[in-house]
Amino acid sequence: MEPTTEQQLWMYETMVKIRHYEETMAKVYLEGKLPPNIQKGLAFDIGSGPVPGEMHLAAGQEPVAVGVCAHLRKEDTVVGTHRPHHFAIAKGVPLDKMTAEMFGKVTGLGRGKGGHMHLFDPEHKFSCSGIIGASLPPACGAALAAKKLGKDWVAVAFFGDGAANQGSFHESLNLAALWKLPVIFVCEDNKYAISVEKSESTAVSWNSDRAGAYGIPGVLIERNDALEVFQAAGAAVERARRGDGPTLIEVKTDRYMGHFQGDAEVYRPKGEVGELRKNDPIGHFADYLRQQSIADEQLETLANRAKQAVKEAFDFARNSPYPEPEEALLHVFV
Amino acid sequence: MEPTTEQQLWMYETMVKIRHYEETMAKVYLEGKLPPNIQKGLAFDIGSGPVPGEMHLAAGQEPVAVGVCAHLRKEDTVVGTHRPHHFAIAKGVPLDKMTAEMFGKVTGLGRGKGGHMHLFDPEHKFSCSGIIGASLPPACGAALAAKKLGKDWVAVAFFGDGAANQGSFHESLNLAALWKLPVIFVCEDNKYAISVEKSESTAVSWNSDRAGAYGIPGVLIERNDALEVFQAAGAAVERARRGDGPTLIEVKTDRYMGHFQGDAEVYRPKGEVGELRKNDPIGHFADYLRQQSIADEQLETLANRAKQAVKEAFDFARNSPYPEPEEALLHVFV
Amino acid sequence: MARKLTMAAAISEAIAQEMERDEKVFVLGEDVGKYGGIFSATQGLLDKFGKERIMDTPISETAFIGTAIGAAGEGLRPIVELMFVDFFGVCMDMIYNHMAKNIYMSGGNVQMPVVLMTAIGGGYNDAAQHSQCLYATFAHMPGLKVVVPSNAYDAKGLMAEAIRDNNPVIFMFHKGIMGLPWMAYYEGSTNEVPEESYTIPFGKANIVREGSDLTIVTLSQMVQKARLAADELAKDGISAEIIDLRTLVPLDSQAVVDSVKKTGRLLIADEDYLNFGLTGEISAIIAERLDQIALKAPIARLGVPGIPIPYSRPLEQFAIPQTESIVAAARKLMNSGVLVGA
Amino acid sequence: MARKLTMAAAISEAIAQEMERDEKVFVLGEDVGKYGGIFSATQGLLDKFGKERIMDTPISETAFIGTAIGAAGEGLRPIVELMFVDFFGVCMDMIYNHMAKNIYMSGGNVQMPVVLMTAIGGGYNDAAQHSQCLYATFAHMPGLKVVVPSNAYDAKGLMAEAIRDNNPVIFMFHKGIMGLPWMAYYEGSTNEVPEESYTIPFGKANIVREGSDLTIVTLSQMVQKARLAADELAKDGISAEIIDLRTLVPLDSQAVVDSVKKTGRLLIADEDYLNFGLTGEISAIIAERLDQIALKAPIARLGVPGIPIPYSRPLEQFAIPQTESIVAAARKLMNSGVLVGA
Ligand SMILES: Cc1ncc(C[n+]2csc(CCOP(=O)(O)OP(=O)(O)O)c2C)c(N)n1
Ligand SMILES: Cc1ncc(C[n+]2csc(CCOP(=O)(O)OP(=O)(O)O)c2C)c(N)n1
Ligand SMILES: [Mg+2]
Ligand SMILES: [Mg+2]
Repeated sequence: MEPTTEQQLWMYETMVKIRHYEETMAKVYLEGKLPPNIQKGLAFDIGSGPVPGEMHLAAGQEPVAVGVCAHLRKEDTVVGTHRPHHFAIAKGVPLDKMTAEMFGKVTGLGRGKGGHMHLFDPEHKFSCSGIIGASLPPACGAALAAKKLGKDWVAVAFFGDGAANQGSFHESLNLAALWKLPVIFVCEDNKYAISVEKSESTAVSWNSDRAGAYGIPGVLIERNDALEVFQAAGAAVERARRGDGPTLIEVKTDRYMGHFQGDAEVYRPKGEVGELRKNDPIGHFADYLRQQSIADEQLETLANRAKQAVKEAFDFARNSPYPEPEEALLHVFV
Repeated sequence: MEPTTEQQLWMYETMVKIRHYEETMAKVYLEGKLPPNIQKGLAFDIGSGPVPGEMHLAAGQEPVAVGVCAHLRKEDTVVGTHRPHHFAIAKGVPLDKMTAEMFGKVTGLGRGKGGHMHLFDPEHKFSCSGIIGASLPPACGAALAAKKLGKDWVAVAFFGDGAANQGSFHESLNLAALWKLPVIFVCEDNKYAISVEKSESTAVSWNSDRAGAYGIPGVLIERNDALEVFQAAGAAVERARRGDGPTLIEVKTDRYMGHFQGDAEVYRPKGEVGELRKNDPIGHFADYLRQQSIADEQLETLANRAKQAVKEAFDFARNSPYPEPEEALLHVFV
Repeated sequence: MARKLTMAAAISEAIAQEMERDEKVFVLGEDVGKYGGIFSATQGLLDKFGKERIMDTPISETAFIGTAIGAAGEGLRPIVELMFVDFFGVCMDMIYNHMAKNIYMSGGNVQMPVVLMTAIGGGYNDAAQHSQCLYATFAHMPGLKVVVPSNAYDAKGLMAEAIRDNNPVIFMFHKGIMGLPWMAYYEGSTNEVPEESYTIPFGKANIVREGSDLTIVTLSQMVQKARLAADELAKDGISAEIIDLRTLVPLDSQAVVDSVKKTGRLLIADEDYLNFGLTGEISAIIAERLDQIALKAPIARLGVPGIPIPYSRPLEQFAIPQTESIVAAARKLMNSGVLVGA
Repeated sequence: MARKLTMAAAISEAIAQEMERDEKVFVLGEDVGKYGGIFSATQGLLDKFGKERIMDTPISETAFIGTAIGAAGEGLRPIVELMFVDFFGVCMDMIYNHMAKNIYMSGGNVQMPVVLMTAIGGGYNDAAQHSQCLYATFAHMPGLKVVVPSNAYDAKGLMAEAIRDNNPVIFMFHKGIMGLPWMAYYEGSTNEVPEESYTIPFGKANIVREGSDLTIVTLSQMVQKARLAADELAKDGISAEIIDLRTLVPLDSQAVVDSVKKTGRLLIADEDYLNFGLTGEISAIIAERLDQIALKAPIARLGVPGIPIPYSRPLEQFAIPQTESIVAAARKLMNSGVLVGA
């Protein structure tokens, strides 16, 4: 299965947008967090600056998000993880509200209540959670709802290689397979769960091989390549829409930054990231597009548009007001 | 691998003991629970009689317990389930204290505090839990301890077909495989989890096939046969003692009674149990022993001894005193 | 209206009526189908509504409660049964970090119309892992409405209210008042229940019995024990007012305050663990208002005293407050006074 | 003894010393090895003790906490880290139905020398799933000792005590007082810590500051806020006594009672959820003894008011009681009185 030109351009622009978003966030996140503007004795202050709290960025992991989401419609559900931006962006969550949320602003997706790990956009059917393994069960629920409502909607649960050892993985795959739910389970294998390498956490080499434990197809994408992800995801989405049940896809991908911003990455071999960056999937995808006779100028136009959107989102977030403190008491219940 | 004569005789006697224990318990359990001696309007009163509370019996499932435990030493650990008697008996837990526990007597294993689903015998390294899937993680811990202590002890986690869909199954098998822990995971597939048939709960036909998800051996025993279990368990125990890690064994076995006593079994096809009972594994094992030239008289002697032990245990339990009510306040901490 | 129903029948009737009203309502959980629910809360529903709407699940509480959450996100209205509340530990993350928090974390942008139905309580010797109440745990952590009925009439109306609520509700029924044919129960819990559908609003305590000498704040099965205790106390001329909280979130603090203002004495009778729970919260509600409330006696509280529920009958009877414990505590209250501050 | 340590360093030192004393002690958890623990509680231990005793685990809290339980059954003494207490929901069954209950269910026949170490608290905008305290939840359910230190000195002694205990202990350190180089903290929490090993007994509250006008009962990071508040109050001539509970199970009720007898006024300052929790329990301890204690003012309590922890800075600051909230509540207490009963 080949992406249409429209899909190709969307994938490229979206990858650039994600990358630029993450790189921008990495910079903005540092604002106000470094000496001398913080408490004496600290090297870094996680609670300071315009975007406080933890920050998990997905630079390098763009192919997973765009390769899958290229097949999705607005009615399809995506449940992301603690590292959610690439999924959210690829699912069409508005950048401005998403960014405002991370700035803790009242214009944010959750009026500033959720923050970076808790982005809820019911309109674009996106949500995520800071709990590892928590994406899979609710995705089963969205899929079950689609079935009950007689729709051909699908649901996607993204999760990391670390999450694949959580109990929820097993329970969800079993349930989805048993009930033939239209879910696609997508494991982002970036080799690490914080500091723990996959080989130190996972008894098998490939999580995709675990699909056999549920009698469903398991697909391994060995390269961090948007096109390969697109192809595997296309088959899985089709299968799900047809009513044939779930698929498990594992994608070998690369985490270019620390687990979270501020991570000293003492556990990571020096030079590893440099090597990984040589295989930048955005560059590869641009080459592929050029082979499809897409002009450099067009790519540049798309990239510029993507960067402009990111800039506008950050401006919007910065210029938005904070919620009133007393708003804390609202929205426990609807 | 063939059992030694000693093992053969032990297996036979133990199966008879288990069966007789369960059948005796089924009767004793009903004492005081039926009209007219209970609250008006009730058909049955779970809280009355000498043995109140839930009661899960394992008649029919003897081969699993004895086939595995025939290979175990006192230092090996067994963690059982909510349906624990057959495992406890096969592991050598004293019948008298175990029975007294179920009678709620101060002479019981837990001074009457635990009851039928919570039998703790640290001397014989047996424990169990009323929570489905809860046997697997602590068994990993016992196995890890053996490794750390430099012993060749093994640990066995028994669990049901229903439990195999719990998250703890996945997490434990992954951990045990990863760390090459000397554990044997034994799934008792009696086709039901209360009223839910395995086919309605499990996405694959055989849980033993799930071993592949952890890179460990998976063995299916298709007949409710003590000898076959003995053989598979022998290999698994040897492997574990050697330091080669865990094995997953699934045994197709038969539940002759209700899920718990008092279960009307509306979900079960009429006549199913009658059919199952025709393949009684104790009878089969006796036939096998006869083929090994064990005399009928010897079998009868063993059976009589087993029954006598059961009788004595129930007598001991009945004649033991209850704890003082204020004892309730003790033993929260050691 | 002379028809009497058990609490179990009242609950399944409420579910059936809501399922008829709204096809988005469905039930999932372990043994809710053919078995009709281990505590009969879904009795008869499979026959009426079929497998698509009464769904037996694998023993995978995290997956199927999470499934309810995801389905609610799409506008469905799942009722999900956790067989015993004691099993919450295998799925508390889905309940507590997701079902209870998603509305808040989304700034009110998502709805969560899930009813989590579960059995609580002891008294029949099911020991430490099958006898707890734990409602205070769910009431402590924000984001769930906590409903704990004491009788069939309330249970039906509260269940209908729960199903129609767009917020997550944990509906906790005590096994000992379900009116099951296999478990001893308290008469007051099987009572007259109208056939037609009705709702009971959350956050309104029920004054089960009016009185002037002391207030007994309680809920669930303990309401029935308190009624027997009040009868007993009346023989001594002690007039007890009984407040059935019915819901812990929202909590009807005003009803407690008003009653204690009147009686000057408060006894809290609870089957949950004594420490750091319901009895403390109700005590604090009064203690915070001692500028408006004149107490005639210290506050007294009963609960399971910092121990797991023991199995053996004499131990369990000792651990769980009984009618006699309520009577004794009330009598003691009548004979004590308070020190006067400076 | 002039050496000052951060609370993180004090904890890892205690662990190291106990590991040297007793080779049965080992550590397991996520990122406890090379990373040294996300909150540095195991910093340096991998280098000292190697992979066999400092074990990184897969993200499988049920399996590895259950593993600790099983290993403890064989006489080992595991210290198991749950990275954030907020994650308890994926493994509460192992913690609560097993680690906490096995001793009781066995009638005292098994030991359970496990330390479950976990990070609590907010204040740095980590939102609803990474900022909770939840100690009252663990204190409510019987069977775990609950330790919540407020400073490095206490943390070291309490950790050593925890490791030597044959009972399960949950050791809850507040991130905001660990003295991490990447998180703002309160000065009082990094303090003088002797190099030699020592223990601090459980169940003994610490009177951090003596006073005569009111008692502030608190714990964890809130102790440091209370100290600042007391300084502030002293300027107005209000003399606050601060009680640092240090452990919730066992709870030093006597220290609370003695202090309130003396001051006649009680403010409970808590970072956990307000309702059905610690503040209620402490209130009840006094309310139950109003025949022995003469209150001069109603009891006042501060906590997170029935909402999840919001992300945005102004919201979070509002949700979590701050030094100013303590000052304001204390002032208000000084200006109120109690009604006198009949
Ligand atoms: C249940 C739970 N356990 C632990 C954590 C802490 N934690 C946050 S991210 C993370 C690593 C996740 O690894 P992986 O699933 O591979 O995702 P990645 O970070 O690599 O994207 C851990 C352990 C958590 N959030 N939830
Ligand atoms: C976590 C949990 N969920 C549900 C239950 C209720 N329950 C008790 S036994 C049982 C069925 C178990 O089936 P299986 O594992 O096949 O064991 P069997 O009863 O057949 O021996 C269930 C659902 C429980 N005890 N614990
Ligand atoms: Mg990863
Ligand atoms: Mg079974």
